[in-house]
Amino acid sequence: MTVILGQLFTGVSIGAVLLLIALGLALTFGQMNVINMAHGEFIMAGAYTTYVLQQTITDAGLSLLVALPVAFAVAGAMGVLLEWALIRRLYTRPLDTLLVTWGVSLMLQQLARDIFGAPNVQTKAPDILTESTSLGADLSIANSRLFILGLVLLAVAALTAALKFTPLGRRIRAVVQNRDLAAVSGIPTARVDRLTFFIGSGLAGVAGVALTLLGPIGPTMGTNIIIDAFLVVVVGGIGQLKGSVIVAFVLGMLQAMVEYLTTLSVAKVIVFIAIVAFLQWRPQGLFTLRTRSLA
Amino acid sequence: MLRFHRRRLAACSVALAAALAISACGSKTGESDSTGGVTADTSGDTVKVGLLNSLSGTMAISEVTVRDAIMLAVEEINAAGGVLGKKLAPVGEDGASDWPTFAEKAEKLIKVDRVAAVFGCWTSASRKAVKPVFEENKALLFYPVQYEGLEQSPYIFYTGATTNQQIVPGLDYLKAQGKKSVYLVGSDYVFPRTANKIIKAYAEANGLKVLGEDYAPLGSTEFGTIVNKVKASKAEAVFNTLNGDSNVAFFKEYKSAGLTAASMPVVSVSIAEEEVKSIGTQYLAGQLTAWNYYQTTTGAANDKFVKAYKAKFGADKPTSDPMEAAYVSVYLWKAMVEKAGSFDVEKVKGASNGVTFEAPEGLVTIDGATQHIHKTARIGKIGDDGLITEVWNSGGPVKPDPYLKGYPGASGLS
Amino acid sequence: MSETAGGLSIRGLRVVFDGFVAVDGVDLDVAPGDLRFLIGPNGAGKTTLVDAVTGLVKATGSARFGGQELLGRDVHRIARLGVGRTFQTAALFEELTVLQNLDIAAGAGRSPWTMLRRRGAVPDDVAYALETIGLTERRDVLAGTLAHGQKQWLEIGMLLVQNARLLLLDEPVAGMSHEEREATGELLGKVAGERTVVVIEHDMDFLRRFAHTVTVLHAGRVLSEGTVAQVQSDPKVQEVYLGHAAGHDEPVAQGAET
Amino acid sequence: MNPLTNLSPRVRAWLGFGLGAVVLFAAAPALLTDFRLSLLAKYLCFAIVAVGIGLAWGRGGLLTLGQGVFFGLGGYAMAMHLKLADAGEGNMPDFMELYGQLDELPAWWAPFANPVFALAATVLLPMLVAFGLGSLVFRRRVRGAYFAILSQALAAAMVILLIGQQGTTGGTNGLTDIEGFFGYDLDDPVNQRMVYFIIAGVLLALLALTRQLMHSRYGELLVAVRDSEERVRFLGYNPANVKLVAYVVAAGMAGLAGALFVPAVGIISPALIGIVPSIEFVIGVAVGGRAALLGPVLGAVAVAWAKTALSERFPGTWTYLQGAMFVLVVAFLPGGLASLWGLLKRRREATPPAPEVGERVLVKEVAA
Repeated sequence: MTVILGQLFTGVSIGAVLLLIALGLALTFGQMNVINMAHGEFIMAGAYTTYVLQQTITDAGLSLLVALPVAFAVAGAMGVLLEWALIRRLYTRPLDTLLVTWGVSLMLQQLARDIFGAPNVQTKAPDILTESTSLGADLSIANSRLFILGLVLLAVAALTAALKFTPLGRRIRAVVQNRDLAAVSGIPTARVDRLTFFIGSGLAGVAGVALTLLGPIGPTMGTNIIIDAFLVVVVGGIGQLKGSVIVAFVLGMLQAMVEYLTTLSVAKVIVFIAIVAFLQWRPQGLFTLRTRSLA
Repeated sequence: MLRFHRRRLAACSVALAAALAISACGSKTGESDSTGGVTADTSGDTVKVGLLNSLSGTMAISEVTVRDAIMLAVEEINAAGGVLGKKLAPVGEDGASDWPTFAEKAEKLIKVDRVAAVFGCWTSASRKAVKPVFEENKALLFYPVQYEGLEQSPYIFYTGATTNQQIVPGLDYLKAQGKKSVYLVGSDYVFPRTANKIIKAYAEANGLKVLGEDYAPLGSTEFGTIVNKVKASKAEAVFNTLNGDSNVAFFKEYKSAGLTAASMPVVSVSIAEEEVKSIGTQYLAGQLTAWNYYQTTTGAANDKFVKAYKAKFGADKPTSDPMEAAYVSVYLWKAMVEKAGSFDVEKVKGASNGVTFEAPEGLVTIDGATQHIHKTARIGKIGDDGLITEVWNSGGPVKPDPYLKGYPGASGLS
Repeated sequence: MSETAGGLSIRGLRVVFDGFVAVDGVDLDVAPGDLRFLIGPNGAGKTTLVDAVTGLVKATGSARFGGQELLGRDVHRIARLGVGRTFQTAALFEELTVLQNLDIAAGAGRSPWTMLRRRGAVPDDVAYALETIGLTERRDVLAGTLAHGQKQWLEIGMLLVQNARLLLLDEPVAGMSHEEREATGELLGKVAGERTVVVIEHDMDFLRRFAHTVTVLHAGRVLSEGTVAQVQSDPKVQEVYLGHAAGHDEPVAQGAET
Repeated sequence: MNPLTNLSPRVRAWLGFGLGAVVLFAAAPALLTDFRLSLLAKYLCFAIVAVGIGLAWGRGGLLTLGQGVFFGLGGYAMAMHLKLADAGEGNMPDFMELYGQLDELPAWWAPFANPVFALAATVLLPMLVAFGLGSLVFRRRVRGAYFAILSQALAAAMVILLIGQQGTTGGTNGLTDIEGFFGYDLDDPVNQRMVYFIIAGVLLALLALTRQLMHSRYGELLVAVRDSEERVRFLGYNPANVKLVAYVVAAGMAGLAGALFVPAVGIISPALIGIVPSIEFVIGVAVGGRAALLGPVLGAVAVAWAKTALSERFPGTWTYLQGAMFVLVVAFLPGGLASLWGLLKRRREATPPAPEVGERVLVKEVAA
C-alpha cells in the first residue's frame, strides 16, 4: 500500500518535472506555434547558470535562490536573441523553424562542451533538499520533488495570472487569437512575440535550475527531455495552458504506474502508443482554440 | 516517351548485370580467405599507432580522458626513445559515440594509415562493431575498459577487468560484510544485462538473494519509480551497473528517498573518480565501488603516473581505472613488441604470454591464452574529498577468466 | 455536359462555435439552374453556411443536393458529389501553372495508373475551360503570377472542369475592376442553367445586374428571400440590413468583411 | 549560350542519367581505393534515403523526421537474414547464444531465414509501418508540426524497444559481425565491390522511378497538396491518400537503403535509428535542395563526406558546422544549393526561365 502511495507521488512529481520543462514550450509552441528544438539547451543554460553562480556564492541554498531569477534572465535573453536573429524570419515556416533551431541546439551543446568541458559538472544542493519528509511508516517524499512541485505550481499560477490580468498578457492572447486583427488594433505584434519568447525561454532557464536537484548537468541534458516536453504540449493542445497542465500530470501518472508494473522501457513505449491513440480521438489535442479559418 | 523508358531500363539492367558479373569472381563464404590482412607500415623511422575514442557525442564524457591517458603514455615512450628505436606517431580518430562510425574509423586506421596497433573503444557496442574489422584485417586492438566478459577475439587485447576481476569480487565483498540480499539496477544495454545474469547465477550459488532487477534506458534521468521499488524491496545492498548520466539522477534520487550508504550500500562498477566529480560527494560519500585501480592506490608507479597526468592535463583532473588501463595498454604493447623484436601482428601476439608491466595498479601480466591480463581486484569507498580509498583488495593479481570457467554456477552462462 | 443540375435543399441548419451560434436554423431552397445571391451584414453566417454545406465545419440539420445528404460527409466526398466552392481570397496552387491547376481540378476521378503517368495532351474539358475563362494564352504561366481577376476566373474554371453541379462562390468579384465584373457576371450567367450557382456578394450593383434570386441572412437566420425586387422592397431587410440607407440604393460597405 | 539548355528536358535527363552511370560505375571504382569505395557505398545508402525524403518533404511538404525507423527496419530485416545464413541451418545467431540464453530461435525470427521473405520484408515492412502510422495521422488531419514531433517520438520509442530486447535484437550492439551476403564472403574486396555496384544500381533505378513520379500527374498533385491541402480536398481528392503514397514510397526507399547498408558496412544498430540520425538524414536533403531531384542525392553524399573528412581532424568543429548548415541553409536558402544554381542561371540569362514544375524552389509549406 505504501508503495502504491509512493508511486502515486512519483507520478505526480514526474508530471511536475514534465510540466516544468513543457511550460515554456506551452508559450512558445502552444501560443506562438514555434517549434524551438533549442528549448532543451535553454534548460541546459539554466542549469549551467546555477553551476557558475555556485562558483561565487558558495552557500548552496542562497545560490539556488539567486539562480532562479538569473537563469530566467539568461535563458530569456538567449531566447530573445534567437527570436530576433532567426525565428522571426520563419513564422510562416514552422517546420523549417524546427530544423533551424535543431541546428542552433547542436551549436549550443558544442559551445557548452567547449566552455565547461564534456563531462558533467556538479552543483551542491542545500542539505534540506537532499533529504525527505516522512509521512508515517515507510512512506516518505523527497524534499527536492516537493520543491519542484511547489515551484511548478507557482510558475503556472504566475503565468496564468500574467496572461489573464496584465496588459501584456491580454496582448499575448490577442496576438494568439488573431494576429492580423491585433496588428491593426495597434498592438506591436513583433514586440509581443519577442516578449512571449523571452518568458517562454526564461521558464526553460528556471526548469534548468530545478533539474540540477534531480539529474546531471551536462551538454546533452536538454536533448533527453525535449521530445517528452513537446509531446505534452501536442497532446495538451494549442493555445491554452490548462491542456499542458492536465496532460503533464496524466502522462506522469501513467508512466509511473506502467513503469511500476513493467519496466521503464515498456512504459515509454506504452506512453507513446497512448499518445498516438489519443490523437486519433482528438487530433488537435485536449483543448484547442477554435477559429474560423482555412487552416 | 516509351522508347526512353526502355533505354533507361536497359541501362539499369546492364549495370546490374555488370555488377553481378564482377561478383562472380569473389570468394564464397566458407572458402579459405584469399586476403592476408594489411601489414602495418613500419618502414620509416616512426611507426603509427591508432587512437580510437569518442571525442564528440554522449560518450565523449568518458572517452576523452582515456584519449588523454593514451597520449600521455605515447609521449612518455617517445621521450624514452620509442619502441624498437622508432618513435610512435599517434593518429587520432573520433568514434563520435556511434558504433558504425567506430567500424569505419577502425578500417581507416588499419587500411589507410596502416597503424601498428589501435588503442581505444569504450562501450561494448563499439567493441563489437570494430571486432570484425580487426579480425578481418588481422590488426591489433587494445581495449581498456572493464566489460562483461564472454569474449575472446584473437586480435583484441583486453586490459580492463573481466567479470571475475571486478563483479565477482564486488559480490564477495558484500557477502563478507554479511549482506544477504541485493537489488540490481542497471542501464539497458549489453554490459549491465550480461553482468546481471552473471551476478544472479553467482549470487544464487553463494547465498545472496537477488530481490529484483531494473533497467533504465541509456541517458534516462527519471529514477523515481526505480528507487521506490528498490526501497520497497528492503534489500540489504544495491549492485549498480548504471552508465553515465543516469548515475547522477539515480544517486540524487537515492539520497532524497532517505537511503544511505549505512542502511543500504550501493556497489557501483561504472563510477570512477571522474564520475564522482560530476555527481558530487554530497550524494556519494560512503558508497562503494569495485575497480582495479584508484587514484589513491599506493606505489611508486602510480605516484609517477598521477604526477605526470596532472602536470599535463591540470591539477584538478583525477585519474581513474579506465584511464590507467589505457595508459598501461600502450606500455604492454611496447613490451610485447620488444619481446617479439618486431611489429608484426602475429609475432607480437605470439610473444604476449607472460609479458609483465609494473603498472600504477601494481604488477600486471598478460595471459596469452585469453589475451586478458592478471589484475588485482579492489573495493573502494568514496570519501568526502571525492577520492576513492581502498577498503579491500584481492591480495594479488587475479587470473582473468572471461568465460567464468572456474566459477561453478556461473560457467554455464556462455 | 448535359447532366441535370440538382437543387440544393437546406433544412434547420445550425452551426455552433464554442457556444456561439453562427448559423441558427436556416431553411433554404435553391432550384436547379438558379443563380442565387446570398447577402447579409458581416457575421450574418453566409460563409459559415457555405462552410457547413461543403463539410468544412460541423453542422446539424440537413443539407441535400440532388437528393444526397451532404452533412456528415468528408469534404472530398461532398466535392465528389458535385459541390464546388471558391474562397474569399483566391486559393490556387501558386507554384503550379494555370494548365496544371485545371488539370488537377479535372482529375479527382482518375485511375491510379493515369495518375502515375505524365499528362500527354491537354484534356478536352480543360481546353474548353481555358477558352471559357479566357486564359488559353496564359496556360503555362504560374498561377501565382496571374492578375487578381484572372485568379478568380481560374478558380471558376477549376470548378467547371471539376464538373461541379453546385457552385458556391464566396465574393468572386471583390477587388475586381468594372470590366472584370461584367465579364465575371456574364460568365456566371452562362454557367447557371446547366449548373446551380450560389454567390455570396456585397456588391449591390453586381447583384442587381446578374442575380436571379436573392436570400438575405441576418444573425444566422434567413431574413428574406425572393427576386431582387421582392427582397429590396421587404421592410425587414430595409430595417436591419440597409438600415440608415433605407429607400436608397447605396451599396453596403463593400469588402469590409475580412 | 549553353548548348545543353537547347536540349529537351527528356534528352537532358537521359544524358544526366548516363553521366551518373559513368561516374558511379566507371570513374569511382577506377579512381578510389577499396576503402574509399566502401565509404562511398555507405554514402550512397544515405543518398537513397535522401531521394525518398526529397519526394516526401520537398514535393509533399511532409517533414519526415523518423526515416531512421524505416532505415532500421530494412537494415534489421536484412541483417537478420544474413545472421541466420551465417549461423547455418538450424543454428542460432552467435549473439543470441551469448546473451539471450534462448533454447530456440524466436518465432518472429524464423521466416527471415528465407531469403525471398527477408528481401521482400526489407522494403515491405517499412512501407507497412509507414502505411499504418501515415493512415492514422494523415486521415485525422494531424498538423504538420505534430506529425514531425510524432515521427521523432516514434524513432525514440523504436530505439528503446530494440535496446530493451537484447536477447533477440542484440540490444545497443545491434547486429554485427556479418560475414556473408547470399553466399558471398563479405571480407573479400571483390565482393565488397559487388555490393557497391548493387547500391549504385539501386540508386540510379530509384532516381529514375522518382523522376517519373515527380513528373507524373501524381507529382503535380503532390505539390498541390503541399501548397494548399484544403483546396485539394475541395476538388474531391482525399489529400491523406496523396500524402500517404509519398510517405510510404519514402519509407520503402529508406528500408531498401538500410538493407543495402548492412552488407556495405557490416552492422546495423539502434544508433542508426534514433532521433539524431533521423534528423541527420534530413540535413543532406536540405543542403542539396529538397525539391530538386538530384539535390538530395548530392547533398547527402556531400554532407556525409564532409563529416568523415572534417571529423577526422576537428571533431568539435564538425558539430558547429553541422549546426551552422541547418541554420544557414534552411533559414536563408530553403531551396538548398540546387536553387543557388537556378538563381545564378537566371541572373545570367536575365530572363525568367520557362517555369517547369518542381525545379522551382519552394518557400511555402503546409502549415495546416
